Amino acid sequence: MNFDLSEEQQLLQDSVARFIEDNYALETRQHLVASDLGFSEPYWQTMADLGWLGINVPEAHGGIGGNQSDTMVLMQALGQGLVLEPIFASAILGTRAIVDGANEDTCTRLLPSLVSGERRLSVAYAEEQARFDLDDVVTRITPQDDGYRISGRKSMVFHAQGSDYLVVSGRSYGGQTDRDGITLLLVDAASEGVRMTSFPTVDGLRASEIEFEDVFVPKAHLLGAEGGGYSLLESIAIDGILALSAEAVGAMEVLYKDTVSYTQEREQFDHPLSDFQVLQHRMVDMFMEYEQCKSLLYRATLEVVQRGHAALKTVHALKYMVGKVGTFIGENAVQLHGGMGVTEELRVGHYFKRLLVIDAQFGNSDYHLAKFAD
Amino acid sequence: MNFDLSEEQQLLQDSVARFIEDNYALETRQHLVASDLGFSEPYWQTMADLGWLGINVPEAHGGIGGNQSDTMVLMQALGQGLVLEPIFASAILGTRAIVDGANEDTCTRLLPSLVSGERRLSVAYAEEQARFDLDDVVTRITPQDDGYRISGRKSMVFHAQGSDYLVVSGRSYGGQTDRDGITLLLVDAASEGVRMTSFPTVDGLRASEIEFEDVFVPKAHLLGAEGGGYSLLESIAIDGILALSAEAVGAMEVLYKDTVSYTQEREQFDHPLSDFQVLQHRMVDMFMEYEQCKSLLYRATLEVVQRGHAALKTVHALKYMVGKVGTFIGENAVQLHGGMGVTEELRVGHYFKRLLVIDAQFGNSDYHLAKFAD
Amino acid sequence: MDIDLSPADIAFQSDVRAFLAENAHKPGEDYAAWRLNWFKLAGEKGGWDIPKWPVEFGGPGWTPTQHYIWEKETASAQTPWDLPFGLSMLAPVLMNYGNAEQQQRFLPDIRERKVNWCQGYSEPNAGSDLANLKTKATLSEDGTHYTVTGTKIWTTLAHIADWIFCLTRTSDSGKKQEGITFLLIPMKQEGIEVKPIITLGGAHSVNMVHLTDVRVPVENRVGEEGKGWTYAKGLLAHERTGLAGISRSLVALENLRKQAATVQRGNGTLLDEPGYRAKLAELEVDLLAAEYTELRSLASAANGSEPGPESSILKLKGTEIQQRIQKLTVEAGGIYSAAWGQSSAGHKFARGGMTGYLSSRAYTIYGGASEVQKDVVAKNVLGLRKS
Amino acid sequence: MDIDLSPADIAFQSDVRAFLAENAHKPGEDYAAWRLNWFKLAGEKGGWDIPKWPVEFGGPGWTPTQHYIWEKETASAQTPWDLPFGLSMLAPVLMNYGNAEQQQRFLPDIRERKVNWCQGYSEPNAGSDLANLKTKATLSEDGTHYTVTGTKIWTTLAHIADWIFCLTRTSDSGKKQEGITFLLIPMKQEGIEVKPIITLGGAHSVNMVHLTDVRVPVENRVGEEGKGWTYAKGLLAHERTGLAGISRSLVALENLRKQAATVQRGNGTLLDEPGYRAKLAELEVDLLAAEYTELRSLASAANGSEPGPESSILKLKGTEIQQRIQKLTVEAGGIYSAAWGQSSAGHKFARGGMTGYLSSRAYTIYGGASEVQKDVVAKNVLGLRKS
Repeated sequence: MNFDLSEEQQLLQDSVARFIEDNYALETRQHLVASDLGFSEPYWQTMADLGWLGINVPEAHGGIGGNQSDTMVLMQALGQGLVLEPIFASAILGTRAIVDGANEDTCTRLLPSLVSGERRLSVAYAEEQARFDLDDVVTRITPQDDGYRISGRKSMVFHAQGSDYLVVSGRSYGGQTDRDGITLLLVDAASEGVRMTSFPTVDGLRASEIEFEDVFVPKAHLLGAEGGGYSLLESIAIDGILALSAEAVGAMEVLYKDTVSYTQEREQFDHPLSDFQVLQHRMVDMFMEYEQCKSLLYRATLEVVQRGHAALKTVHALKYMVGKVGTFIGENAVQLHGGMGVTEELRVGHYFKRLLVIDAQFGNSDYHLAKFAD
Repeated sequence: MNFDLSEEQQLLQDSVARFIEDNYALETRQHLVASDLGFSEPYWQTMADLGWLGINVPEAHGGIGGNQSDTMVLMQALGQGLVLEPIFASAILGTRAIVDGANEDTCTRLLPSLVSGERRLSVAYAEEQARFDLDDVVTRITPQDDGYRISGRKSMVFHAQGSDYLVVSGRSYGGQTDRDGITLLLVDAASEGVRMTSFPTVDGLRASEIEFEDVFVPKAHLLGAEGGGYSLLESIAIDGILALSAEAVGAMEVLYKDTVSYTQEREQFDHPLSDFQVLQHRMVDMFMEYEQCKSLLYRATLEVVQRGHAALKTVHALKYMVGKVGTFIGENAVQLHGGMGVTEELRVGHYFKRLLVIDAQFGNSDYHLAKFAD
Repeated sequence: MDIDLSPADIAFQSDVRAFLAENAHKPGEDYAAWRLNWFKLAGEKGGWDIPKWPVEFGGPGWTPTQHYIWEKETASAQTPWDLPFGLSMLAPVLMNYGNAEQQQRFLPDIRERKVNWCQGYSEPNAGSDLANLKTKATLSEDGTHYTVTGTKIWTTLAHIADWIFCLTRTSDSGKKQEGITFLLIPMKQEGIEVKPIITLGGAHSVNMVHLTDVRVPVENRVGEEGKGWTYAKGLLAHERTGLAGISRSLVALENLRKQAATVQRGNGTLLDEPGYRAKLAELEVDLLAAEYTELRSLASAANGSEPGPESSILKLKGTEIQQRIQKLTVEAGGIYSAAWGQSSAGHKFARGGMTGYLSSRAYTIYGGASEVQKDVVAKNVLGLRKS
Repeated sequence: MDIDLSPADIAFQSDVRAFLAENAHKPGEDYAAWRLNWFKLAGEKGGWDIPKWPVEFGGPGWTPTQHYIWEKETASAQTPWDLPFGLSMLAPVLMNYGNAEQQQRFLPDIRERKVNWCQGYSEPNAGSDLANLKTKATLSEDGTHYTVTGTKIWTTLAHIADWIFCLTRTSDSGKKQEGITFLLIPMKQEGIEVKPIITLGGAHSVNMVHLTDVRVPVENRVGEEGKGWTYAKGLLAHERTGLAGISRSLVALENLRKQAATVQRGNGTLLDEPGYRAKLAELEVDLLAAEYTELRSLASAANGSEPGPESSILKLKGTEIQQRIQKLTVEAGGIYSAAWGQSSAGHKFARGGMTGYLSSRAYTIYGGASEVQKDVVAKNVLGLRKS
């Protein structure tokens, strides 16, 4: 039993921390948020050079060949910096889809370019009517001789703008919420019939609504089995939830620590705010909930490494807790920063926004509590 | 719009306060708790003399002819004294059953003796399998020429011991949870076939399990309509919930005020406990929740006076809040009294126990929240 | 004890409803013209444009119950936007402490919504501890004017205001509540710089206002020098009660329920999901109770009694309820609440859901942070002192 | 990072399971005899009767992981009742600060469960503020004995104890933490009166102990005069970690789930009611997390590191979890939880439900009230100071 980081993990953590220290001052970040692309291409290249984009990719394809506990270290560190580059969309969700779902040829062709930062991916799984259910899919996939046609609309696809390929879930057969009949395809974003409307999200990222109008996909771009894509989708979601939770735990740490510092500096009624017992206990509660979240993050991650999909229940528990605690810590960090907390000038508000969006991604707190209780 | 007490209500409140002041020191109360009957016959007679037992009874039958807002004043004041006498069982639940359900002859015969304290009633509505559902009834009622036969078992009948009559719900026809088919009867407690096992409850009251083995009840003792007793049962429950809630609000007031006093007297770390901001804010929360409960008590009571059963939703809201807030205030009163709070020596623990039992009577907090949300 | 409205109150309610229905904004109608006309018509009803002003200043002299009816009816009807700064914050100070000349000079323009005011109280180091303010006002040797230098913060709508009413420090000796002076200052002049503060929802509503050697004629001082704190204090308490927003929350909750009913889940809607349903029910119960807490507070005011302890909790409960409604709106919108601004994604109501929620976080900070409010209740209502 | 038990740990786990299964109490077996024999057999396994004692005093020298395995296995198996006062509270003090004679005199009897001890720390005016204690011990002029007078409170099982270990005041000068002396006093003697305190659940477990001119030979003093606070302090922190009871809560939650499944509701059980179901799930998630918080704390101890910040929260979270389990037990029992003692009413598990819950309210008070614990975390972990 051992919760220490391996030497490689420690190096990874340090390299992320250094990168953030050097490159992610709030002002710089907000500049990137306001840019057209919404993140920095040079940073993206640095991330590729540091090997982060290959964290999930087998060594044979040029990656690091890490498992979910390595991803956890990466994402927790990135969460401390509110990093904008599409690592989550492309290097976590996207590569999982390719590594587990694509044929050898596609892997050989695509993975090295993902690792090198040359290409980016994004996963289009959500549909408006589905709310948080992965198995509620109406986008239609029709087979034809040499491939498939997709028609339908995918919603809130993070970082689709600027992606080269889209991983898209659609229905080959079955009823609207049948698990059987779901198919995943790798779609060239430049294909005819793909129409994308992009917009910023509250946390400074980018998302898109995407319409597919009879879009052609070659047979070789089938991911997983035709009609049997649900299990791959679940793998993507499990990795996604673990990674988002790790990012959230990183953000929570910044929030509680920033609050501790701020209240020690800010004076009211001739005392630093941190002298007030009510605020002290609030910070103790924030700290305790953060530690609890971190414990559950370790638990869920290590269980998934050991048992895969069989650890799904703990993953539900984690996402529930991350949503609940993230809101709790975020609300209190803002409250204890007072007026400054509700402005864009301090970083607490930005971390809080990211936590809010994380709660809404892949199912919110209520949703996962209900799944856990099932 | 007016929330002031009427002159009569003010007099009633004062008379209860004086009675408690004179007669209900904790030691005296615990002496009564330990006695065979569990309360004081002389006190009961005093209550009759003061007119409290006739609060719900029409003036024509010797009562005061009050409505639910008068009962509220009485019960809220009694709640401040943790009074043991079976006013709730007999003078609230019991008289409602008779006044609304009995024929004129029974009313004329029975009500004056209830008002004078000569006789006592108790209502047997609960069955073990029913949990909190009034309409889940398996006790069987069979008609015969000159009356009815009852067979079955009623559970947790408060103050049945020492009652002269029992109001019993049973099923004449229909399935286990049909509202239609429920019949209420007035049963002489001394009837052949009534077997009572009595025991104390956590809050120092008495309850009984009662077996009915083919017990005969004359036709004249039918309450309400045969098979149509559910609406009467609901009236009893509405009055019961309002009265218990009023009692609870009275108890909450004692708890928060005792806590304020105790923390001002008790010193730790060279300060009165009340100097500590965390404890101050806890007491502010207790106070706020108490005030909110009181507001909702007024609302539900006045709405029932105006609109009867149509106000049921607000009654559900009230019982939910009383359960939740009662627990919150009780737990914190005990916590802030420290070690002494968990002993039988201070009164806070006893008030807390009463609040716990009130939460479990006529459906707990969860139950009523679900009903409210329906 | 009863909750019936009197026949007179019922008549008043009908009258209000008729007025609001008749004068609602019609599609296509010019908003600005409609707005000013609405206030004019309301004024013609007998001071309905200034419901809380005393009769001697043209107010309608309503009973607390009438005020309650007005609040409740206007919360759900379409009424023109209005700002509290001149109308509800400055006006009472002028009425109580201003001289006749000041009253004549400023009140009519406030009533006609001609002049926009903003409030210069908070400073970077004087938030919850407002009396710590440092903006310096120095009286000239000839006694004709003050020179004001300092920084005000959280100044709502300073960027569209014509005037600012300011608490300034004229003396450093004695308790910090002493030596504070109340000044009225035109915004459009040399030496005043307004810097926007963007809040989490992305909105520009509050500002930083820098004052550098701003000349303020002594006629613009309200009341005596050094007494400004006393003038402002009563007002703050008044401001807090208004912030509870119970009537608005009742309307907002109703909207939320309708919105959640449009989110389909299986054969039902989000309202059928037990977790969401329970949170909505809990919120509704708290609001049912808070509504009566407000009524109790009004009723005791109507009887001429001092406000009871229940009134002290209204801002605390009311703002918490407002925040919970916003939170449940975000949850109803699901991931679509994350879309910024006018995106086309998801349920229509979800757009801006998170920004609304983020803005609502300020409710428990501005106008007396909840923690400070609880200190006040502990001291003034429960009689506790802090170490 | 991994959560696998090492092969050695797995072997140990099997060994423990085998021991516990083999030596479980058999129906009809004399309990007292079985109990003493159980400890004897556990001792023969190599100090399993004294898991936390150091090797030099006969303890097994387990790793933290082995301790965790032991706790987890014994929590669900049938093991004899045991008291912590001599074994876990006094013994470490004697080992660290007692002289060889005292160690030989007291430790063997403690190990054999022959002598019952109780703990004389708290006093009526020294609860959370323990250092405020006033029980006076005066050394005789000839230096042979102390005379002790004072009152101890919350003394668990004083009424069956043979000895009490007491903190007493031997000096009033200096800081109140100084001048405290640690004495060992036989209970059955003139001058000691034990008065029961009945707690809310109706149980007699704690007592008030009055000491009046009790003569204590100086040989019964542990360590130096005036150093008692130092000796006791380390122990208190140690006591707190033990109070988290995570392993026991895991077993209790499993029982609760089984019990709730016996409460029929319609076609299902109480477990199908959304409100109850959600509360149970929330509790279970917190417990899943707390279990890993404990493991993280153990793992860092296993690596020889100082206990990390996570260990400071275990008592706070653990006691809260225990209370929530009790509360949900009460709710499961419905109105039948209100029956006092051994009534025949309702579900079997419901009997005594409320009394269990009421007893659990003490968990956040005894052994350092949660509020004081949070002060400690604020200071020691977050580095905040209090005004």
